[in-house]
Amino acid sequence: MQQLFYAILTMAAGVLACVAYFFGTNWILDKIFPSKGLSGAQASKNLRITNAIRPWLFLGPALFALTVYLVYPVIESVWLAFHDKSGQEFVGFRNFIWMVNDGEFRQSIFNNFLWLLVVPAAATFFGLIIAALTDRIWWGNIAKTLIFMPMAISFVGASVIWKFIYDYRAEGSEQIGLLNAIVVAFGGAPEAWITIPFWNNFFLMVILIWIQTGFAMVILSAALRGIPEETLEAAVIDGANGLQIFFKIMIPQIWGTIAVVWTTITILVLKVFDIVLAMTNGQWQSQVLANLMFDWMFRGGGDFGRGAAIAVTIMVLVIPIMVWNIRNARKEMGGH
Amino acid sequence: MIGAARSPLMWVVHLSVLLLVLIWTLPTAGLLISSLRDKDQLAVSGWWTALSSSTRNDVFRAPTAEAQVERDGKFVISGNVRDSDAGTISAFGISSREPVAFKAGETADLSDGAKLTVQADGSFEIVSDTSMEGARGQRIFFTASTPPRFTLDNYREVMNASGIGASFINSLTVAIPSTIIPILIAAFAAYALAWMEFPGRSLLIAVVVGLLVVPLQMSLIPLLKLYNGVGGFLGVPAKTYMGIWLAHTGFGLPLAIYLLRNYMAGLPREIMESARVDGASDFDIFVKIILPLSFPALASFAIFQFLWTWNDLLVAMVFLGTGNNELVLTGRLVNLLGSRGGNWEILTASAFITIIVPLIVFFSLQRYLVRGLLAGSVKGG
Amino acid sequence: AELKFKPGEDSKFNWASFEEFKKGHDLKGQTLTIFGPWRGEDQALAESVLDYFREATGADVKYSSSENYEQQIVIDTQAGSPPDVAILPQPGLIGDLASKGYLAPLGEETQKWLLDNYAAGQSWVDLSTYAGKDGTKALYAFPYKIDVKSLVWYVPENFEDAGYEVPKTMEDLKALTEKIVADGGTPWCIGLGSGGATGWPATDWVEDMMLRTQSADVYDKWVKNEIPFTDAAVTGAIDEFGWFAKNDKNVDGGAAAVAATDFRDSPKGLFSSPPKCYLHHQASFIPSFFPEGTVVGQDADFFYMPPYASKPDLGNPVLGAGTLAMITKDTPASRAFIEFLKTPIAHEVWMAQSSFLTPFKSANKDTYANGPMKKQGEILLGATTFRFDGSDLMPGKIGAGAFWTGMVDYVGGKSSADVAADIQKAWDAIK
Amino acid sequence: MTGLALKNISKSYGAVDVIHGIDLDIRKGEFVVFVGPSGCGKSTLLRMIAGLEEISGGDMFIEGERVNDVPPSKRGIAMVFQSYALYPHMTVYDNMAFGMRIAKETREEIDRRVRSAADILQLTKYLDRLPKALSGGQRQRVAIGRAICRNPKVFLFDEPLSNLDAALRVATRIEIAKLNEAMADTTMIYVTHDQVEAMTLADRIVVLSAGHIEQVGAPLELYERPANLFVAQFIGSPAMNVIPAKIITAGQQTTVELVGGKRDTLDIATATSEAGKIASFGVRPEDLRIADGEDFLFEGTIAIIEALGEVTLLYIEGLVANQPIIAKIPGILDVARGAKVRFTADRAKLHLFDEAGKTYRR
Amino acid sequence: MTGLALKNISKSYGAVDVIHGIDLDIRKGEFVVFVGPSGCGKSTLLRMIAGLEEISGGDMFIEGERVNDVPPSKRGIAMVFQSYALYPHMTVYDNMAFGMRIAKETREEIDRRVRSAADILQLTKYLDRLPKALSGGQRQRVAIGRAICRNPKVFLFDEPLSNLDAALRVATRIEIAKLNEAMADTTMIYVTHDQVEAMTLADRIVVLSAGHIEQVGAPLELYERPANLFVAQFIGSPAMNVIPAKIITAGQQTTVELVGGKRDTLDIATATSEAGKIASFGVRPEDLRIADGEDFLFEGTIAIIEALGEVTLLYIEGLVANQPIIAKIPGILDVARGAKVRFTADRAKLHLFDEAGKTYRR
Ligand SMILES: Nc1ncnc2c1ncn2[C@@H]1O[C@H](COP(=O)(O)OP(=O)(O)OP(=O)(O)O)[C@@H](O)[C@H]1O
Ligand SMILES: Nc1ncnc2c1ncn2[C@@H]1O[C@H](COP(=O)(O)OP(=O)(O)OP(=O)(O)O)[C@@H](O)[C@H]1O
Ligand SMILES: [Mg+2]
Ligand SMILES: [Mg+2]
Repeated sequence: MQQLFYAILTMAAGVLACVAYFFGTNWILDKIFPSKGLSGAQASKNLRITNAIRPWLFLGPALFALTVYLVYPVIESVWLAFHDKSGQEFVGFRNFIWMVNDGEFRQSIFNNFLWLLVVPAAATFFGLIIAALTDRIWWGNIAKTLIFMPMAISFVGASVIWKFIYDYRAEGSEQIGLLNAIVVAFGGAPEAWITIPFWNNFFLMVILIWIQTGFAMVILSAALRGIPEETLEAAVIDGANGLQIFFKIMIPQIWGTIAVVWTTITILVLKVFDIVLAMTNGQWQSQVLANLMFDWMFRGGGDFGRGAAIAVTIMVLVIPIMVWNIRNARKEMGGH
Repeated sequence: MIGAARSPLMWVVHLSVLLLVLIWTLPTAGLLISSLRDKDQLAVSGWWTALSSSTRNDVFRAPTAEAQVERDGKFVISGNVRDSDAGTISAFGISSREPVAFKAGETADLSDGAKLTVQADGSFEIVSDTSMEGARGQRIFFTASTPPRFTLDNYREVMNASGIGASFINSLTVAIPSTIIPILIAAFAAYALAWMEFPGRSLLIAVVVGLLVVPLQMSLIPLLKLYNGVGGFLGVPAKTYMGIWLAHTGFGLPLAIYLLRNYMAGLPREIMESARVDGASDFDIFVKIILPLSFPALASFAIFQFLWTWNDLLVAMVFLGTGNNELVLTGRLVNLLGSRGGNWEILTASAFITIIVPLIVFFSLQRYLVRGLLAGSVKGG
Repeated sequence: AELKFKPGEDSKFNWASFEEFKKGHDLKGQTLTIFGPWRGEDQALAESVLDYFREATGADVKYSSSENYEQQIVIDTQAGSPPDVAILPQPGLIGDLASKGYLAPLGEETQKWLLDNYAAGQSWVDLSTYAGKDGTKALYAFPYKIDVKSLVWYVPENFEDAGYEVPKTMEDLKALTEKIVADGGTPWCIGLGSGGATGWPATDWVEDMMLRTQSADVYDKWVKNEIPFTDAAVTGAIDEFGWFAKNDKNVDGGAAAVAATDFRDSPKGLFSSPPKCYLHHQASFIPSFFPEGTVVGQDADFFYMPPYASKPDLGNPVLGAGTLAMITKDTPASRAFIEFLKTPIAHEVWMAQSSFLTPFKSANKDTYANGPMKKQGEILLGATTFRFDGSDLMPGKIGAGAFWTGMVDYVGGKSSADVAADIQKAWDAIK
Repeated sequence: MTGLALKNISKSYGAVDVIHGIDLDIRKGEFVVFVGPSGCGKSTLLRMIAGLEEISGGDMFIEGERVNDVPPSKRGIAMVFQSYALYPHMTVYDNMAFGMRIAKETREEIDRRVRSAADILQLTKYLDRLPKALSGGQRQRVAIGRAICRNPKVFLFDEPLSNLDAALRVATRIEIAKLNEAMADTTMIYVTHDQVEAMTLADRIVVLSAGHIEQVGAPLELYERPANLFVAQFIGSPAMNVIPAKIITAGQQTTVELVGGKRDTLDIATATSEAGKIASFGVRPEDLRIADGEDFLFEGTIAIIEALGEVTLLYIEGLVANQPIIAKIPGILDVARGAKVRFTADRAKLHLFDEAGKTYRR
Repeated sequence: MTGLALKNISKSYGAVDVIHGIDLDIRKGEFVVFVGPSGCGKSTLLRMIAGLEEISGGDMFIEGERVNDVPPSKRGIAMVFQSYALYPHMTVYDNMAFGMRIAKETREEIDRRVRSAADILQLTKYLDRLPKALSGGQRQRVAIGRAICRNPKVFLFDEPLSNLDAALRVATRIEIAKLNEAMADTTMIYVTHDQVEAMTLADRIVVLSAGHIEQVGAPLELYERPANLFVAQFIGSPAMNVIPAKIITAGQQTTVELVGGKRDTLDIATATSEAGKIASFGVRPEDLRIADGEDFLFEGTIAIIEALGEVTLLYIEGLVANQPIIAKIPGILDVARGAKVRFTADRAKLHLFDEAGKTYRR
């Protein structure tokens, strides 16, 4: 009970401090550079100042947190990428040279491209379909909750689940893996799915798609609901059927959000390692970059240089996505 | 969209959603059923078989000779091969080589001259003319058809683990502020990036996108170093709730800012302009107009951030101590698993115990993902 | 906390050592943080031992573990907030920590203690000696809690039913294997699956075969890569394993099932009705994964993985693994803890419960909770050669990476030469 | 043939009843204008006809077929929304072409029709713009263009010209009239607040008030013979002046006494039972003339003079408190504020309503 | 004192120039109405005054202070948006109270003002509703209410009455006029397409066309003395009839020959150099009368008759191809389509424009 009390107290303190910052700094800014009840020139000068400062007040905590928690580690990683195993000695591009010559790395790059092609597209696609369909039925919320469930399951739980799906038992004995049970029921021979090189990538991807569809669904569902109803009505009047409305009116209007979801999942795919780690740990040629990095970072004491070099590669891979996003943002703002 | 609601194709929609829901829940259903099963069964038969009665082959070890009683001049060991569950015995055997040698009710001759009879209801008798010996009980192989059987033992085991309650509170203490703080910070930042004019705005957006990719693992060592430094400097412990809130905040921010900015940028400009003309400052606009109108986006992100912090173990282990007042639920549950992690039954049960809170959060926040929030605000478009 | 066994009560225990330790150490008000790999039941057992340390010293002992303990210890040491004492099962990782200067040497005296008090003492000292930051070698770790790996598990009654005998030599074992096949049975259950660590059970096989076909010296060179992986000695050992595992008839489910079956699930085949297999090679910890209620000694038993009769000079080599304690923060409490581990009582308390073996000669064998444990303990004490799990000695990238992958590929159909070449290549890459 | 029939149609939003049982038959090809005060339910009715709003009660028939449950897309309608409802992601061209593309018209046909509509609506320059880069009136025109490009059975216009300037409004109105003429089979329903639009376009006008029909009739009929006080005051701008009165003698002709005491005899027949009852006397501002001699209806002081150029509006006070009487006199007038003026009107153009507001028919 | 001054204000959206250098001084307390064709830049200008649109060129002063860089919230303005721009998540009450809450008015004061505005705009019943449950006109009224609740230096109204019915429109218009009177110091700028609104409310009307000012003047001035053909045709509805003509003799009086050959002499002085030039002859529909005798301006066939009750519009063909001349005759007329009719007009009300469209001043 007492613990609960302290917990609530700390929580309240933490959140209030944050709220206080925003209210406080704004208040102070308006106190230092008042514009109410001042003569014109002074007021507009103060206003210009506050207008220049305020965005940074709003951004301040975010920038601080991003810098400390992400930018600083990135810089450290870049630094490490040019150093040896223990981060002591500068080795130039040696880690990168090793990397491109490493078969496993090349394998990972190949697999990662497969993942990038399949997972974001599939998860976004299913998320969109589900968001759109569940919007129209009375039990939509229940359906959504069920589809969201994989997201809520802890990672350990998820890996057990998929073990029970892909499990392989010898032909003739009872299959406890659902997939093999189905295959056998249809007269096929059981397969050790996750050990089949190349195809096992897809079996692993299924897991991520299964999880991330919930993410796409939630975000896209919020976006779909933001579409002005009148435009849908207008389309109905124009004689469009459900599919046409979906493809020609709804999708274009939430295109921005689709792009966001797609980007987010793409980036997630670049980072994903726990699925691979838990299911195959990159064996049977299913290695991906993030797992390879993790491997080099921490396995048996770790090689920070190579781990960081791979991390840097992953970060470099998002540059096209960043550029594309800048362009989008520019276009969006210019349009207003 | 009443037009669509009346469409004759509605049943297609119902069916497709049903199908998708089935596909998506099937794996989880497997987990749920598995969590209700006997732990030995888990690795032996598929979870779907638990739903129907099944035939299973099993071994039972009869009591040792010590349990024999003398009855009518004969020595008898009796009992029932089915421990607790009901079911019918169809066949039995006394050797691993021929486990179904006898039909239920038949009598088998044991090597030492005793006779074994197993009835269909599972009761057995070993009858011998002489007193039986040996430290080892007779093994009885049997084939039984068992009706579905479920147990709450797995849950009981998890729920009764010591410190679970405290860990539950710890997890909440981590997750709630770790959800609210980044949302607050990100919402302000997103507003600035969406609607305020300042140099370098689109560059910042790109940086945020770029930071989405930073692997968490990369950050842990530098950050912990920093925490140790700061903690040492201030003379406070390095691992505090404050520290983990901030860490989760930092890791969650890029996604939060990215999602929220996208949403806010889509709000009708006229509403903001109208507020501006009404004399509202940026702060007023943000608090009174943007925040209420961004509820769908805030709610969606809150769901994800909560999920992530609730299910997180790595960050908690690194940035928070492991004392009773600090160990989070995931950590506690993982500790229940053996060092070699083979306790499927605990895994399955704890997966379901941890899923409840996020599902409640999802369900309660889902109603903020409303339709037509902006309806009636502007004409045109 | 309540002590598991009241001091002074059961005379099997060496209570004197406890009292003596108690007299020599007073750490009231101090805290000792220990970070180890033991979770679940093991954690409870470890705590029961730590209770005696608490009782003796008055120190506040905090034990914690984590699923990602390997990763976490790297993070914690690297970031400068290590626990006082870390306990790890990987000598490779320990060597790494030592070379980065994160460990405190345990000193000459401890080294001498190990030599004197542990059976096959030199093996243990060698195992615990690493190069420090400046390159000088020193004793950095204290082996505590050992698993014996050279065990083959079987169900005695199934043997009786079928009329099989426990083999005394490797030749016998192979003959038994063939006989079971001929009888229409399946001799072995082998499962390499272990999630992210899939493949490691096969490395135990190879190491056992290594010790049974080559001298300990070759083994030592192998784990240091002084002889390459591609050496005929190594590929020979791999193929010995292959003789068992790559023959569809020999393994439950056929060779294809080997890599895909979880090692935790594979022993269950011994107990099914009818049995899916008769033999299972695994370390002493495996009974935790036997079906509930299985009584070791009655429902299941083990025998020492036999040596080749044709190679008598190799003696009775024992492969093992275990955890090693090291000081990551040099405090009186952590020093005291190492001292504590030198007391028989620290071993006996755990011995008297379950899943604990020790080569400590002064610990009373009679305190072992049951016969099978005692038997394993005796194997450990009677070892002429003791070798630590080779894959744990190799660099992490190999022993917990390329070697695993290689073995998976091997049972998947690759030849031993190809696999060895791959592993050697990976090893070359990290030199 | 009936193009559209409403039988006792009603609508409620939860507890709020918006439409209370409306009966209306509209001939195929007819041009019907809905007028009524803001919020009386015009848009709601239109949206129900379109199928966008569930019908709470009653039946609706389009060309004889009951359409209560027919989805909008199957009703063969085109609609101009009051709020435009343009597709924000499509250019003006695509906005207009969308319906035809859905209907799988040929590319040439689409292009032809879009361009001709754009031409009529002076949108040709803007065909490539997105709606957000258009002015209010331009957006409204796109909405109109979108409807007239199509070939529906029923056209629904919800205040389609409200944001257009006078010239464009006249031009577009004429185009709509032409459209109506060219498509003799197409029923048109039009909501407007503009009297001129209503009068010039409509075959029949439906006057709505608070969710029910006050009167249906040809434009001039409503103007000349309003069924009740509401319609009388609603049609015509400025509204008809209403002066409280009392019926003195009833019969073939009726004598009333206006407030202020002036009596007048009207050519309106009333039942003798009406004598002595309270009534309302009505005269349209444009029917008032400044009286030269003694034959005047009433007298008052000019409170406000609004010179609109073409006409001058005089606000006359002194008769009914707080409610000036308005006179609309052609041309620019030379009168002074505060002047006392006498007004008269053509006797045939006077109106009389009973206490409940119902017209005493001539 | 100048309330608002625009000095060479211009605006472009990227490559599209929308406002081309506007100069305008507005007195403090003045009521100025902007009129102009749809898309001419009225809203843009209003939004620039409000500070919502960057000023591409020129300077703007409010009460003497340069405000180019002053944010909207500090300019002391209230605005009714053409698109309403209501706060969708606030009730009608909160929508109206928002500005005052921001200004930290007392609770009672806010309540008083909101209720009085709601009363005027007949919104009292709807105070608790969200915008989405309102009709178009009701939304527009909320937008108006939101503005008039506040106490700004400058009011900006962008077509505030376009979705209201005639009665409400008149009532609201009068309220706005009263407001203007009551707040003598408040400048009001008003955009409308409704001639009556423009004429009745304005102290001065600004006629805009394609981003520049055509004429600024008092309402009657624009009606009687339009500066050019554009203004002449823009002010008045239906628009002034324009007939191509040729100047035959110039001087104190000018003789012109209309198409069709009829000559007429006007009381307009032209420079002698103008003789022989092409000109445009203008006459307002309401100034045309049916000629009794031989003294007529022109003759034509009646193509369309629109009876509006109060007046009748005659569309006369035969003079200029494809462009009927419109006559607006008071009352309900008894003429037949196809009849040939002669028209005349008061000579003082005739207009003459030169080839470029500029008025020959009387
Ligand atoms: N973002 C934009 N990009 C390009 N042109 C624009 C943009 N916004 C408006 N315009 C153009 O600027 C011109 C003026 O627009 P504005 O809204 O000021 O017109 P308006 O006079 O208010 O017309 P209306 O009476 O139709 O409301 C229009 O022709 C319009 O198409
Ligand atoms: N969702 C709703 N819930 C409750 N009342 C509503 C809702 N939508 C509209 N109304 C009410 O229904 C009535 C009729 O609305 P409708 O839009 O049909 O009016 P209208 O005649 O088109 O008015 P206008 O001329 O102002 O556009 C209005 O009083 C409005 O307040
Ligand atoms: Mg309406
Ligand atoms: Mg406009």
